[in-house]
Amino acid sequence: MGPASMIVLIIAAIAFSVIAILASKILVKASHNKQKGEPYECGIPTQGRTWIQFNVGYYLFALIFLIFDVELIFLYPWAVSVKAVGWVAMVEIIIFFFILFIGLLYAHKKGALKWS
Amino acid sequence: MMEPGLYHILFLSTALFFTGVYGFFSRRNLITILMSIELMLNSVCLNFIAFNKYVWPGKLDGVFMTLFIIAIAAAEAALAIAIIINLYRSHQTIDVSSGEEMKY
Amino acid sequence: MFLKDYISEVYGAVKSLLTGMRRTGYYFTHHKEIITEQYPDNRATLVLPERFRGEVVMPHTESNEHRCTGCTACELACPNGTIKIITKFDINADGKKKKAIDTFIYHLELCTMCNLCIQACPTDAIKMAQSFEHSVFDRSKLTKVLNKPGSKLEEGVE
Amino acid sequence: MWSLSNITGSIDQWLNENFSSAWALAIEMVLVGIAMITLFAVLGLILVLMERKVSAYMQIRLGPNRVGPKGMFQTVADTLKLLLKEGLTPNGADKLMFNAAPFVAMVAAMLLMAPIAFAKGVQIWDVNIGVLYVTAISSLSVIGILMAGWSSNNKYSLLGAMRSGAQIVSYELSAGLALLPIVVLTGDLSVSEIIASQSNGWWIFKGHIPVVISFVIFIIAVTAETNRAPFDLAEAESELTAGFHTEYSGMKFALFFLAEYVNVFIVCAIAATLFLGGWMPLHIGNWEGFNHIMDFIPSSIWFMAKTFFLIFLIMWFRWTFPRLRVDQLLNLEWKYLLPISMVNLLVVTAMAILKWHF
Amino acid sequence: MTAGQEKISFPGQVHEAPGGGILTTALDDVINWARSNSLWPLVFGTSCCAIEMMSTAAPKYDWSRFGFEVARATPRQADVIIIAGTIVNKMAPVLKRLYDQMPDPKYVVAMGACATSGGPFFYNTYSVVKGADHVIPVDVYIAGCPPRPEALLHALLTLQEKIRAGGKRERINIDGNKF
Amino acid sequence: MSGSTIIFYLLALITLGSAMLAVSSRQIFRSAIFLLFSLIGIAGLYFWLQYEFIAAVQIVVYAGGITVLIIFSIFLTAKSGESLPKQKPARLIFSALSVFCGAALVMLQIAGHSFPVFSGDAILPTVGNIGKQMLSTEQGGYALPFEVISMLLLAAMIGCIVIAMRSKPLLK
Amino acid sequence: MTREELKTALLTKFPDLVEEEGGEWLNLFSTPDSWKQTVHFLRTDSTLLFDYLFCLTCVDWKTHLTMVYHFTSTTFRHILVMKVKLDRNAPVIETVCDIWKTAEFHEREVFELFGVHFNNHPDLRKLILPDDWVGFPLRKDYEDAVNMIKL
Amino acid sequence: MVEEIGTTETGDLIINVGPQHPATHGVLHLIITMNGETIKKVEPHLGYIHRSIEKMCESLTYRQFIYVTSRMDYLSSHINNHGCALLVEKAMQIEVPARAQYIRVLMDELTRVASHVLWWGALAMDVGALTPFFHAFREREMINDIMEETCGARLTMNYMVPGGVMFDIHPNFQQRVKQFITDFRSKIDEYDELVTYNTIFKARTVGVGVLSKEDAISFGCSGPVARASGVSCDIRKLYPYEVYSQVNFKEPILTEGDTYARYLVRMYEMKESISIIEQLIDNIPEGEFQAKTKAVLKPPKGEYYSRVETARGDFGVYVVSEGATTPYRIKFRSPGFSNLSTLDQISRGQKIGDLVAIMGSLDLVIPDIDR
Ligand code: SF4
Ligand code: SF4
Ligand code: SF4
Repeated sequence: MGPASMIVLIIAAIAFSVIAILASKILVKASHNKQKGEPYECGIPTQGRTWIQFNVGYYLFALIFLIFDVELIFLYPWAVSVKAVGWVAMVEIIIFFFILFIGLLYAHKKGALKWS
Repeated sequence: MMEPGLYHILFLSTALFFTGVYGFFSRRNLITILMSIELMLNSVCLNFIAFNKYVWPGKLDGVFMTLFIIAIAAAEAALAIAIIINLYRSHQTIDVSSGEEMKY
Repeated sequence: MFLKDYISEVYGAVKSLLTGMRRTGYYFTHHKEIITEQYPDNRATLVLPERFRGEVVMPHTESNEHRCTGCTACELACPNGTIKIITKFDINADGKKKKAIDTFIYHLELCTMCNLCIQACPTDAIKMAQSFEHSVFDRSKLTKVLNKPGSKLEEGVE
Repeated sequence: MWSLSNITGSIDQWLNENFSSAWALAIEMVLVGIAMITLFAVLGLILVLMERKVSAYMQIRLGPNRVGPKGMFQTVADTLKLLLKEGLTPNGADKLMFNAAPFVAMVAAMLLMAPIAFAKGVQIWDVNIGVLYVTAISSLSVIGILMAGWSSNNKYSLLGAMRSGAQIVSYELSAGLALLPIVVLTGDLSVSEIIASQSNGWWIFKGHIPVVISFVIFIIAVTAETNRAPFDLAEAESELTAGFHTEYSGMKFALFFLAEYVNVFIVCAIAATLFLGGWMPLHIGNWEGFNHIMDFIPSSIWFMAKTFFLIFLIMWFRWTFPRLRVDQLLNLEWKYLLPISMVNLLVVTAMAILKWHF
Repeated sequence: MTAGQEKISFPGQVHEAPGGGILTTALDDVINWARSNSLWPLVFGTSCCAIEMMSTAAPKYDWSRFGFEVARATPRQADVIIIAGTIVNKMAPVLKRLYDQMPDPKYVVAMGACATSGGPFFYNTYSVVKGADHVIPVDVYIAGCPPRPEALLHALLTLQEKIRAGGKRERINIDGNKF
Repeated sequence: MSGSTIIFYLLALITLGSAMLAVSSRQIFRSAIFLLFSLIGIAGLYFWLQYEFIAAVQIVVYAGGITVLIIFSIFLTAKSGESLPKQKPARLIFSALSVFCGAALVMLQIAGHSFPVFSGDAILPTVGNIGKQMLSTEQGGYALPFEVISMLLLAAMIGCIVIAMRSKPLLK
Repeated sequence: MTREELKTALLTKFPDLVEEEGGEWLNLFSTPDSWKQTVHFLRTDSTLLFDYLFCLTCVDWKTHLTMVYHFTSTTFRHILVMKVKLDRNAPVIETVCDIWKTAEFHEREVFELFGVHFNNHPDLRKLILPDDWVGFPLRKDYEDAVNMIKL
Repeated sequence: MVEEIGTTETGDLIINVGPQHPATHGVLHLIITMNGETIKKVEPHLGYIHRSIEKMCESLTYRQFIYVTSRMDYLSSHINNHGCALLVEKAMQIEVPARAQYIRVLMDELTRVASHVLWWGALAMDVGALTPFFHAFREREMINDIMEETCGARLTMNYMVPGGVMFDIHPNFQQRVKQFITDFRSKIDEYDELVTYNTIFKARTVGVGVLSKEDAISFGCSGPVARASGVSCDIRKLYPYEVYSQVNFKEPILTEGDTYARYLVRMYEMKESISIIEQLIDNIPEGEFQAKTKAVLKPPKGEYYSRVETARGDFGVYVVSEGATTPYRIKFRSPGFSNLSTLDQISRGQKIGDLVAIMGSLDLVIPDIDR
């Protein structure tokens, strides 16, 4: 059954979750106290706010990832038809990879791919 | 309600595009502006696909356009974010209004 | 040469990881290595070493006699006041007043099984038992009186 | 011969006889939905129990054996308990995101079910971009984690989410690159085609060393993508107490847990499909007799056996290896997996064009 | 007699099974079965007793047989705190906070002399809480210093009995030899 | 009205709705997530149009890549907890108005314009066809752009690295 | 160096040191004033090189407090015990944690348990006791009616 | 310059680890200032298990206070008790019978092995490998059984008394110890297979948390932590007590000073302890296991100090006696206290994942530190 199945699956997932959560909501009697809602931090009141501007040491990886991700999507059509097309495709992809490899090496040389 | 076709999609994409424009105008935060731009690009892609399906199914140019747009959009996003973060490091803010005085 | 190092590095890493997996795989397949003792089931057959210190008890003879003279040596020896001895004076056969224990209170919840009281006792009136299942809902249940009601001092114990 | 496909086929037939096609379709949809939900629940139960048993045996323990016969119902009890546990939301949290996150995780996991061929001809949707579809959807799961981690307003959660964000996106690459060789060899993306192409032997046998390499890389990559040890930095017990779901309790936590395990199942199913020939029985060259015997084993059994073998492999990793540090994790991806798989892909391409594989 | 009276006379705190009226229904039995059979402990060991708690988790006395092995590091997902070790005045608020942050239903086991009564540190110490039940309600106490792993298992089984009883004292039936 | 119609309108709703939320929400993290949903909605539309490949690409690049990147950059550059400063209502109204006019204009255009109806045999946008045309070097093939893209990516990557790793921030 | 050699060496260098008889090792009393250069000499002098401070504590003689330092040398392996009498009401002494890093924690401990104040200590905060704690528990006259149950 | 990547002026995150945290082996509380994943500052907060033992001991007699010390460093309780017993004997000039000395040393070494085995498992668990932890307990249980058979308790056996040991060894003792030795020899190789040579483990530990020799001395480190940094500080060698002067064993000294070195030192110590046990187990002399002592011990006025080498290092007991039945002032010099104080220094600039490994390699026992 075609794309409709996606709808079915989504509905199924959501229904499942909703039922489960509702059930527990109905069944459980919860006690309340004022510490309950506070963030857990090893039993110590947390210091400073969590949603501060926070430095993700590895965002550079995400940047490079994005580039390679795009490259990946171009590889799929290539991979499907490479057998049909033959050596031309091979050559093209070698060029393609070669160029990207330069990028990877460059990143490596500049130390973008390592921490400290 | 009639079967949705080219026109519906075009309307939708237009709406999407102008939502992006609205964000572009009304936001001052570079990242949100970037998001708006992404929205616009997407609406364009949608158009391409729609035309390709309903007007020129004989060719795949629409598809390729979309592909390349997406690729360029990704590259552009990556660069933009790199720049944004660099700006932030130098100015401690990414608000356009305060970013205006910096001349490259 | 770069490529060679690269490959040998990868090879060494994979090898070391495989050694580890072989070890765990061995245990996964050899169930005879399992050493689990299933406690509540083996309760009947469970033998604890006779020296194991589970709690302090005061053995009584069948004629309900114990050997405690109430000298309170154990109470003094106990590092954390687990033992409280309330002594009384009772008149023995030839009309002499004589010190004897009234109640021998033993706070199991305080006891640290350090064995000092046993060592201190001159008459071996108390000893360590192997029982360990002391779980209760109410901690007051853990305070015990060791001398049985109506028990007397055994003959010939000084 | 009994087989899952026959059952589904007959149901389909029966429906189409007794109802108008539209109704038949509707009912089928409902059936599929229910089937999927049950599959989810059952998978969750079985996999968790399996994990606990496997770990127990590797750790020379017995593992759950009290609740029900041989501890069968241990996970049932756990699930019920979680159902009966208060699911609280921290005050500081972003309520909307906090409650939406488990749904995202679940939906992503559920959507991945679509292209999986459980048995001969038993497949919800043979989407023509099958493999790519899986890659795409599985990249959605990171969003659920990021939402959860951010909205919990808890530092451990935030760190965990950040880590798994970087981790999942990085390893998507080598996962994608590692399954491309199969696509090259098959010349098609759809799952059914890929399986069909292995009727005369699984790719891992036909494809020589390069395919084996890509298989290994794929397993490593998916282990990382599903946040399993040794890549479980997102919920590194000893560092960030429970990672991104530190603040989740009760059923919401259970949903994350379930999604995680189902993801494991799915990636293993995909690996089994690509490299081990899905539901294809094991055929060896031209031993007719042997192959016939193999054919008598229902295809669903084959599929499940292969999948669970891979799952066991991943569990084996988990209970053997220490955890990597976050920078080492990324180094592994960028310095080793990615270049290797790129080169590997070229080799496979050459092989495919030269028709070296049988 | 009503459940209310029973609960008052019942030591420690027991969570009344939801919907549980005066009579324990079949539903309650199922609920209590589930709860009693999946007690996930919080990772909480302060001193020596913690080692014996680990030994209980270890292969020889393997508490995973009862499904206790899923030790959670965060109270949000834990069901039972095993107070393994001494609680000092500085730790008391932490313990209270952890307990408060656990979602219901939650249970507490006081392991060892220290958690039960201060044990070796009852006299002449200026910083030890004389029994964890001054801080949070305790369901089951174990004596011993440290209690041997079997003793801890026994305590957990006792707790299971208590949960199965669903707060009905007359339904509890504990003796060392019968399980 | 058939199922597919319903689905279309559903998807359109999701896309537009979350897009609007994305540009209007003052919680920057939330608007990122809403943006993501709107992008996924578009991917859904592609599915609906049976351009599965494009849909998948859309999800991979946007959901998998760009959104994650955006979220990271949010953590890096913004106090993700507090909401963005309110804008002057004047600016909001102005932009809303202009946008509305623009949208109306374009829509009228579209409504007025009538597109040629295609006649002839269609090429299915299967991955195979796409691939073939992408790799074909003769007339109408996209081999050259394909390589150019790789150059573009290279340039982008080097650019990213250069900018991001510039050890001292620009113009201090 | 043997005990005798140490004694002669130190007493000649610092006449104001007073030896205390008995004890396993050489016990020398110093004064808060000359304390700093004494220990500095101990650490730096090439024949002494007391580079290892393995015990730092304080004793409360109800009349005064006595700081007790156990030094040893990882090169010569000789051991020396230095003591300083402090006024019980205002006990103040120079810190040594710039010479022996381990002293930082030990001094913080002594600070909160005995109330000895160490000059120039990087951060002299409570280490073990709760921050709102009052009193110096290890002093002999410390009483805590609430927590301490006397046996 | 890589530090600049994504570094922003206000990127710091202050995070509590502990008191209740799987990595802190008890109730240590660390306040960590991080920048992204990189640690800028670690601030230990103690006292969550401060049981005022020193105050308490001032009101316990010289017989009684020994048992409390087994609650301090509960992983080497025997050795703690041993130190206290030594002190009382030194004060009272009690001559310990040879048999008692042999038994004591045997018990010490068994305790050391048990402690190191547990540490091995715990460290492996900290770096994320869960199985070794359980395998470690298998060996630990063997030792516990031996202990229980002789001493009557598994963990806090109050076995050492002034003038000897509380009971004579159990008849099975020697044979079971030999059995254990043979088993353990084979198990140690498994440890290597599982952890020591594992690349991931090496990557996690080599070069992490380096402690220089100068710092090790200046911080007063002792035990394996100091030895891994090249400081020779084994009390058993420097100031031999009991029969240590008669057995021959090596003191492993490495110079790297990183986490892996600390790991190797302990692994090596286990082997050494086993060899010590082997040398002693067969020739335990006959005779008394406990010297005759007065019922009430009153050490003469003076100050006494005794040092022993616990599994964690140099454990010292400093007693000021006024000639009464109870010590006037008692101070326990615990190795962990000094070792902990290095934590901040050696974990700066590392990742948070490393911190866990470092703490595991320091092998802290918090009650020992807080006392
Ligand atoms: S065993 Fe120790 S604590 Fe228990 S009563 Fe005897 S002396 Fe007291
Ligand atoms: S038990 Fe022994 S020591 Fe204690 S009072 Fe009785 S006789 Fe004396
Ligand atoms: S009860 Fe005993 S063993 Fe347990 S924590 Fe207290 S002192 Fe330690």
